[in-house]
Amino acid sequence: MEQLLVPMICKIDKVIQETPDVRTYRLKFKEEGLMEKFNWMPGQFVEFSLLGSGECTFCIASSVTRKGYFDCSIKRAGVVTADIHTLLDEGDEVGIRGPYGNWFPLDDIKGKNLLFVGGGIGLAPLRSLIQYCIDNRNDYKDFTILYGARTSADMCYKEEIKEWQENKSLKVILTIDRPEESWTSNVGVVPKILEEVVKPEIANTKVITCGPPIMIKYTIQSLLKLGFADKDIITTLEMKMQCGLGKCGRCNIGSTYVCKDGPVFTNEQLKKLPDEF
Amino acid sequence: METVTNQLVSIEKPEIVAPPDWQPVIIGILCNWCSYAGSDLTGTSRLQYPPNIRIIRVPCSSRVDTWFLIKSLQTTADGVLVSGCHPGDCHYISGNYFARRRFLVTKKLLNFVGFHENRIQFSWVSAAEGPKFAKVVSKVTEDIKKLGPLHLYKKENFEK
Amino acid sequence: MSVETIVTDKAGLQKFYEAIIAKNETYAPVEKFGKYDFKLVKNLSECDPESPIAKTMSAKPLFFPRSAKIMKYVATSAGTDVSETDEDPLAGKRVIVGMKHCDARALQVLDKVYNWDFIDTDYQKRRLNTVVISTRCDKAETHCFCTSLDYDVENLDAMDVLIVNGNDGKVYIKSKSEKGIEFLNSGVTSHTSRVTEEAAGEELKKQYTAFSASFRLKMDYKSINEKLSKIFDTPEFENVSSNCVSCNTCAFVCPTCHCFKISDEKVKDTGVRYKSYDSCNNGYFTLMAGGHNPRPAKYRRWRQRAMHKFVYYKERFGENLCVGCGKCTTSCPVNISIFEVINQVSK
Amino acid sequence: MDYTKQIQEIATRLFAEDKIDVFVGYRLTGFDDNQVPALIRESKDVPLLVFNQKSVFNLSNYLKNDHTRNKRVGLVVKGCDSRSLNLLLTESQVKREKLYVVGIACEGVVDDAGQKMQNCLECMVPAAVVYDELLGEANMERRFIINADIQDMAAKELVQRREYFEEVFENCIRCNACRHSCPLCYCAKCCIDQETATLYNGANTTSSAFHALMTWSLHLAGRCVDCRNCEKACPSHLPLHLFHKWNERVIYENFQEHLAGVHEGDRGAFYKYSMQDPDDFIM
Repeated sequence: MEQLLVPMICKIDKVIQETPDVRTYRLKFKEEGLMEKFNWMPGQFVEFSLLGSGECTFCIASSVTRKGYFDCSIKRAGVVTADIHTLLDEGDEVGIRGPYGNWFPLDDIKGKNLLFVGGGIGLAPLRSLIQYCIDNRNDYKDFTILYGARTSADMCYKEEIKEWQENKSLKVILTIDRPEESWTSNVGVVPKILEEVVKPEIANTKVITCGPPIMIKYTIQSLLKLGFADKDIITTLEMKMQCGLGKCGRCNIGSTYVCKDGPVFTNEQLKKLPDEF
Repeated sequence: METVTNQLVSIEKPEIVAPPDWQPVIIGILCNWCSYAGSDLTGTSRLQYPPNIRIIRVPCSSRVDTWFLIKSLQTTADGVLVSGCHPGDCHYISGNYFARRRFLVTKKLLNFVGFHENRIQFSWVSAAEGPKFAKVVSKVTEDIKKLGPLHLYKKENFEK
Repeated sequence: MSVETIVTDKAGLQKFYEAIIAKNETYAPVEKFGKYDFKLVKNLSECDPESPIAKTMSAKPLFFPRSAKIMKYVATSAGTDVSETDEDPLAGKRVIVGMKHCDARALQVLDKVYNWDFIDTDYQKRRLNTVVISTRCDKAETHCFCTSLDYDVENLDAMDVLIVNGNDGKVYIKSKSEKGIEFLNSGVTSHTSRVTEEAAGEELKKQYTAFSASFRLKMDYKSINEKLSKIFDTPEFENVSSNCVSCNTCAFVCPTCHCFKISDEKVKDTGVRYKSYDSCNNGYFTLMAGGHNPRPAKYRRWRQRAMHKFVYYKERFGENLCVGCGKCTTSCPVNISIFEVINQVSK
Repeated sequence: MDYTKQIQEIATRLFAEDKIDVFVGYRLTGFDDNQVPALIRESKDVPLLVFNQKSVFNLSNYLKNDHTRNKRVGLVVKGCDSRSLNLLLTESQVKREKLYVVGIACEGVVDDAGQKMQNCLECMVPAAVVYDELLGEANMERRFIINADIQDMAAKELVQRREYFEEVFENCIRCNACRHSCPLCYCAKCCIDQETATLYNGANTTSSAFHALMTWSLHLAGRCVDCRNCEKACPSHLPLHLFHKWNERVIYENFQEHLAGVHEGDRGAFYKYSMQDPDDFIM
């Protein structure tokens, strides 16, 4: 297995400072021709290694339909991510292994209304799917994005959200937790806005949600209250991983390996798992 | 048949032979208020001392955690010199008294597990003792030159 | 496949071992500080193939090393260069003597996880190039319970060559696989007194009956599997885990525990990435960078360990992740017995 | 040395008077005469408690346990255990008023083979020094006997010592059981734990074992009470006491006969100093 754990070298093409503690790294493979062969589905993740500091798991935040690069959005949270933020800049090289894991059920959501519920850095895995769906817009019906962050400064992908807002075929609803002076949009936590402002259509709708664990918990609760079926709620789980290959045992929840059977689960599947995530 | 060699071997591990142009690397951890100023004075008064020492400045000799010494010996150093204020002169009143206890135990323990006792040395050098600092560094360098290169538990070996 | 059985005596067995060590790269239990660990040996006097099971570390590190190098790298401002590490020292043709049945069985259990989905080629190669010679114990030790688990200890086929010390004073050397037959014919034994399956069979059976009668611990693994899978939320886990000191010894000596971590060791620009053992009893095992920990309390980690061994692995791969060797119990500083604990929890 | 009855009586009384939430003692494993630490929460479990010469593990380790934190705890301590308890009290890890300590005047415990443990043969403080109640005779004083194997080791040549300890570090598997079973290692983030290590990230190499064991034993120098929990926990059976006993000896000889945790309020050797400390090794 040792050679499966050896990463490929990527060059950082661009660094985008999304919020004070989130940066998006746009990566390209150093070796010619590898980028074309690197195919991933929305929802999959890669193992990102800063050689010398360690390895971390990040989802790919861009869609395979946007060719020639892929994005990883990284929040400064622990030891390695702090090193990534302080040490890495444009032109530096990092190691990438992947893509691993399963992906959003693209066949299931075809022809359905889509509701994306994201919170904070949780928009990153959704962004991959949102981009994918925008690029295949005709396959889907109504398209709603609800995105919440603690403050307006903590919103990721501000430029892209502006683009989405200008796109007439999408409905974008933004919210922040506490009122701010120059903020004209909604104020309140995501589940509250979901119930009071979005009021989604229940029938024929798939909800894809990601965010901090506590947000996911309450969002799912209010979605169920609104009448969504368990199988229509799709989320991606966060678990500590080291190998991504279904060997190291860290991401075990019951007999499920999040790195192989996940990270994308429907609420129906989640209910069967022991409460350890 | 016995061949007489003048080759320098590591005292702890006689199978390790020093390369002909070998020069020891000594990490000098100096307290900011006395020894570092003392080394400064050595420089300004144009006194020669061996260039083998790499100086690290710390606020006080009691800032020197025991693993600073272990880490030094495990990475580049062939020897370590820790230097602080004379007893009673500590800028923080009693820092060097605490340091003194730790140093003795560290030195003895490392000696116990197989390091030569001269690998770790200590000195009290005040800000006015420029010549003494030059003398201390010369003596430590001489001592460690006699011991040969240190090849114990080096991190860069990546063994096993 | 023809099965060969060689009959010899104690002295013949010693000669057999000597021949193996002389002709092959041989790993055997070597005593150090009062415990035995499998090491490369040059002659029989260094090692003891009949080491007591309680004091012997498992042979797992020969297949899944305590620290394996993944890669070497040089990372400078000019660029990054990743190189494969030196040749795997464990990948060559080799023989392991002095293994016990539980140890051999553990390899069978580990095969499942390593050959699942992404195939661990290094592990596979090490398995393929190794001739496993396993000795059947004569007597169960205090904490052994291998006969109570879901494998047939008597007819276990996890090893290539089986050695049984018969009650009649004779030693039976039996090949259990193609590799074993090939090995026995490679000139390691000069004995020609080969007996038929039937003749040896009776004596082997007698030895096994005596052996299995010596077990103190007996349980019904099926009911344990079933009961444990239903009692995830039982408060009993909190009781049984209360005296655990979370020292992780159990996971490090376990022949089937296979969790690992990946870490970087760096000096200046060069570094090595290692894959080394880890234990689910560590508080930080699942701790994520944001501070979220799915298993913050000790009893949750304990439950994960017990359930992984007797429920999750069974669900996923059809085997218990426990071979009943009792190594965790003998090395536990506070004498917690996994056998007692699972029986108490599923009472 | 069998105080089973007395301890059971005390525990029953404490539960009856509602003085404690949990009682930490020993119970039998259920099949042999080895013992498991028991955290008793209800008076109905009290009859499980035992105490005899097989009660080896230092129970003050459990004061850093989830099950005892912020609770009123009854605790059985032998001489060495009480010294580590004393240090935990001095270092503000536990509150004295939350503890009810049953001290034992210990006559020495035995290992698995039935031999008296080596640390008991050279024990200097056999009777508990912190207690609410003492079982046995308090006036037991013994000499400071310098460990024979320490003396042998120190008498060896430098190269021989290096060879011996190289083997020790080679056989270390970096499981950190020593650190987890030590009653005095209570840091939430430890400098030798794999994920929080300072120099090594936990790869199992000889040099990382050297780093871990040296740093660890120096952090315990002047605090180690020689209870040998670490040696009991070590799956490789490494002679970890060599480091600790050597340090204890150096400290005893050089720092005014300092012995860790013997007097109330007495801190570890590195947390105090004296003008008489040796100075001759410093230039």
